[in-house]
Amino acid sequence: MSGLLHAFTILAVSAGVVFFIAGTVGLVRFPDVPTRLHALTKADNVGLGLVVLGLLPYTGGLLGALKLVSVWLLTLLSGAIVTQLIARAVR
Amino acid sequence: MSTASVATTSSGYLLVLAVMWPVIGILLSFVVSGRQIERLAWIVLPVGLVIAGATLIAVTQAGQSQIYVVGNWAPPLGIALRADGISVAMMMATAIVICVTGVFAHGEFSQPPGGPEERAPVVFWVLLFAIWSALNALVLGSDLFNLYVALELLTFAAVPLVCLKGKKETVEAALRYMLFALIGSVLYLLGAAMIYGAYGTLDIRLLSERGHAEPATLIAASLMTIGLLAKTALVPLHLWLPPAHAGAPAPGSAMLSALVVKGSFFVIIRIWFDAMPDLLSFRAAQLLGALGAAAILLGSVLALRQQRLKLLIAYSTIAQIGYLFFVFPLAAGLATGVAWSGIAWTASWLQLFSHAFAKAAMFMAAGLIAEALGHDRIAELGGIGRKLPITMLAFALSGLSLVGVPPSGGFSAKWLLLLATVMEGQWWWAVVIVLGGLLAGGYIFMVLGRLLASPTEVPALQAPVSRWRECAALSLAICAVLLGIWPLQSSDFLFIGR
Amino acid sequence: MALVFDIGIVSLLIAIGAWMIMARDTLVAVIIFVVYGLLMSIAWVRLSAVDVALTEAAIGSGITGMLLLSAAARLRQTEGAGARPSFPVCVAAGSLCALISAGLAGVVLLPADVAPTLAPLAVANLADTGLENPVAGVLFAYRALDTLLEKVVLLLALLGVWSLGSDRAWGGAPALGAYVPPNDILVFFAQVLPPIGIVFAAYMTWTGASHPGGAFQGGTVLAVMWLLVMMAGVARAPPISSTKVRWLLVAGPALFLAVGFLGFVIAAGFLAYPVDYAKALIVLIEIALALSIGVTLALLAAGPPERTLQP
Amino acid sequence: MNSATLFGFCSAAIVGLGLFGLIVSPHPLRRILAFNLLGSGVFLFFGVVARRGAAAGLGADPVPQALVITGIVVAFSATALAVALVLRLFALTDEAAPTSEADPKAGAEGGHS
Repeated sequence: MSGLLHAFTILAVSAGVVFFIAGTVGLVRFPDVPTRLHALTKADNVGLGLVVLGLLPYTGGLLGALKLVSVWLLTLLSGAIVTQLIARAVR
Repeated sequence: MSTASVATTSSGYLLVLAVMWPVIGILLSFVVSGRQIERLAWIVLPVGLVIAGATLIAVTQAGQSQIYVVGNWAPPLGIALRADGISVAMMMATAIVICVTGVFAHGEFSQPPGGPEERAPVVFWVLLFAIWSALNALVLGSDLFNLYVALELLTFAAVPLVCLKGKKETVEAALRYMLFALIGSVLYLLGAAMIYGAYGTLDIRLLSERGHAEPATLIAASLMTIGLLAKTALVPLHLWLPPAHAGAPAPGSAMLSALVVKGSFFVIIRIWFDAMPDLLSFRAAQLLGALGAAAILLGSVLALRQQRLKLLIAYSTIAQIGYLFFVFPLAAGLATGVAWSGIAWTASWLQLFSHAFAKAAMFMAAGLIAEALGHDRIAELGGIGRKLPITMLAFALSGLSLVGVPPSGGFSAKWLLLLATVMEGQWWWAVVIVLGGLLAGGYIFMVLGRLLASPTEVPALQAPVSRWRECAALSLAICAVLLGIWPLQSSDFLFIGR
Repeated sequence: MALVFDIGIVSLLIAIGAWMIMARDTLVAVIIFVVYGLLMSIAWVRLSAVDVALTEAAIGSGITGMLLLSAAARLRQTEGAGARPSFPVCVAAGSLCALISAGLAGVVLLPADVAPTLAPLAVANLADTGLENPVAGVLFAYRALDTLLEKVVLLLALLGVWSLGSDRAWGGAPALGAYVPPNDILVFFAQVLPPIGIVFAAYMTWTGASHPGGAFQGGTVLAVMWLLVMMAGVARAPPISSTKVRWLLVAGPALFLAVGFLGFVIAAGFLAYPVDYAKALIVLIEIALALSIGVTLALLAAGPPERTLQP
Repeated sequence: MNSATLFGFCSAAIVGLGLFGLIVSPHPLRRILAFNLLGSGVFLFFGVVARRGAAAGLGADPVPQALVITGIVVAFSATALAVALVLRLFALTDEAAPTSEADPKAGAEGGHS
């Protein structure tokens, strides 16, 4: 059981890291601010989601799991707002 | 850690009042509307003056420092306020200049009756309270970080004052001032961090009891000093001062030149004479003295070349600040008990106070002249002295004090400084002092000559000048002259608490 | 392993800092600054200073970022103003700064045998304040005078910002968010996030007595929420002559000062608290301060009044 | 080397970078940014001092931490005031400049601000 969980965690977190790397590559390689924002937010939101998912088995309880998920949700929300503000500033 | 050596003294509560009383004024100003702020000032100013006077009396009678341990948390954990001789003298001078400035500003910064609340009056009175509170906090603070907060309070009060008129040049001057002041604060803060890292305390009295031979301490003290020099506008960090002090409205210029630059100078004194008295090496003292000498010469020469009166006075401030820094080479022996250091010590404070009064009076006089004529071009001032005799008298008296003509505070200060150079055997400063006096004579008499001239047509006054405001300027000039009766010797009063 | 992590953060911080200074576009530099601030919060966690990490994230990167971002957007046209100094000047400045860095690094390597600390003293006296978070103890008890004066600094900065409006606009409102269309996506966010934010701010302020957090952090979260609402045009920025706003601005510092003076009567002196009520009083002050800080910071970022009042 | 020393070096480097930015940046807004960088370097130095003072069961000395919190708030107010000054300065420059002749850029700038 625990072996399976370990494998799940490793898989999910690694997948998350891949998304992060993809987002970062996009940030560096894309030509202008809107496309960069696009690459970064999409990839990082999924990446963080996968990392959170991978860590869920280790939170040791419902409350901890809820905290982790709310971290992800808040990041989504604040990321979206910050992106909006930056995009507006650039326009 | 239970060396409970500090305890609140019987009159200590006065120190809290001195700092917090103007703060009450600030807070109330936000909630009372427009016209009432000036009325509020008529309560804040006299009561503040009484608090300063009471503190002066308390310290003089006790013959020792008055202390207030805030919240009863003794240093190093807590913060203490401490009033010694120089702090109460400074408090008193501040109170006088601020109160007279308040009288002078009446009319210029009054809300018009009936109309909506106006910008400049609200801002001016709050800034005046803030400058007062900040200066009291600076002279009473005995904790390096508490002094940092007070310095920031002073900066945030001084910068908006510069651009109160809202013209483009003044905003530019304010921005430049702000950047200099901010770099100064950051360097000061860095030094404070190093000191805490080395000694685990920021309390000045505790620091003076712990050894300071380490290079880290010297670096820290140097960083703090450079930061404070930027705020004091000592050459070569003076570039921000002339446009800022010349651009502010007259009562603002008076406070900036007379008081604000002295606040950061006071902290430099605290660092080298109180916190780390054994750190002031001969070389460091000579370097500070040399910068002061450069400031005297450069400031005076530049003042001579100015076309506009307010700029001339601002450059004169740069020069007069220079004299203050002779305290480092000449009074360096204070810590080790060299007898004649006391003369230089007294002279420097006398210079500080007489310059404060004289410069405030001079900026007020210049402001009245500019208001009356609609400009302050020196070349076109011919004969205005006949129209505004009281203003001219204020300008002349304060000018004499700046030049150092007896009897005036400026004369006593410079005379004592010369005496100290002779006793110390550091004659090179004497040359600069004499030269600085001659140059000051040059620019003051250049202006006085114009004021007294009798041209074929006397310029017409653009606006009436209130007699009351002229008298305010004159009263400060008289204060500067009256300081001349200070006995020409080392003053015990300025040594209370050290 | 931890050291490797730290080396990573430190190199990233330095690299990003250098990038920020070198970036050609001011707007890009500001965005880099926001990222830098977030990384800096991680550095603070690594230094076991969680209170500072929260402050840095909220103020250092959050609200400062918002302020600088809108300023950079408004100043896009002036991008070319002033030229970089010539290459020799840059080299000279660079060498000077490198020298200063080297000197500082030298100071870092020169620690005392036993690093001095006030931690034991701060912890030993904490019981008298009723608090459990020693940082809150320093801020609201041991060094309460600094905190009180700093509140005055904040108010003064706000007055300074207000004073930069035109004479005509005095008493009017900042122009923030005046031109946002009603069905903009930002409007949606500005309706969804604030309730969560307010709960979060209240929790931060409340928990500050015993855990990392407190009036500064809670107040900043409040400020950011309000700014968001104003920027989205959901609620207009209030006129600066509004009595309600003025009272909110001074409520915190005034209560702090009042309790301070009350100390003369009911405790050992100015800014001292009676032992039995210390915690209650401090929490009360923190709540009032959080409100005032929130309003002050938001209005500081909103800028001087630009719209005159409609009659 | 421990991590406190490492962050100490980091603060030294950041202070240098911030000072450099303050000297060479042409645009006032960039100077304000550089000032913030410089400030954060100084705060980090406080953090190192705090970390080294870890004792009594605390991971870091609380006193420097509190000083930094105060410092960060003051630095923000300074930034806000400086930014307001910069915006005002450029607004006044714009007001003074475009009236001289009817160039098309003037209208665009006016519309933006």
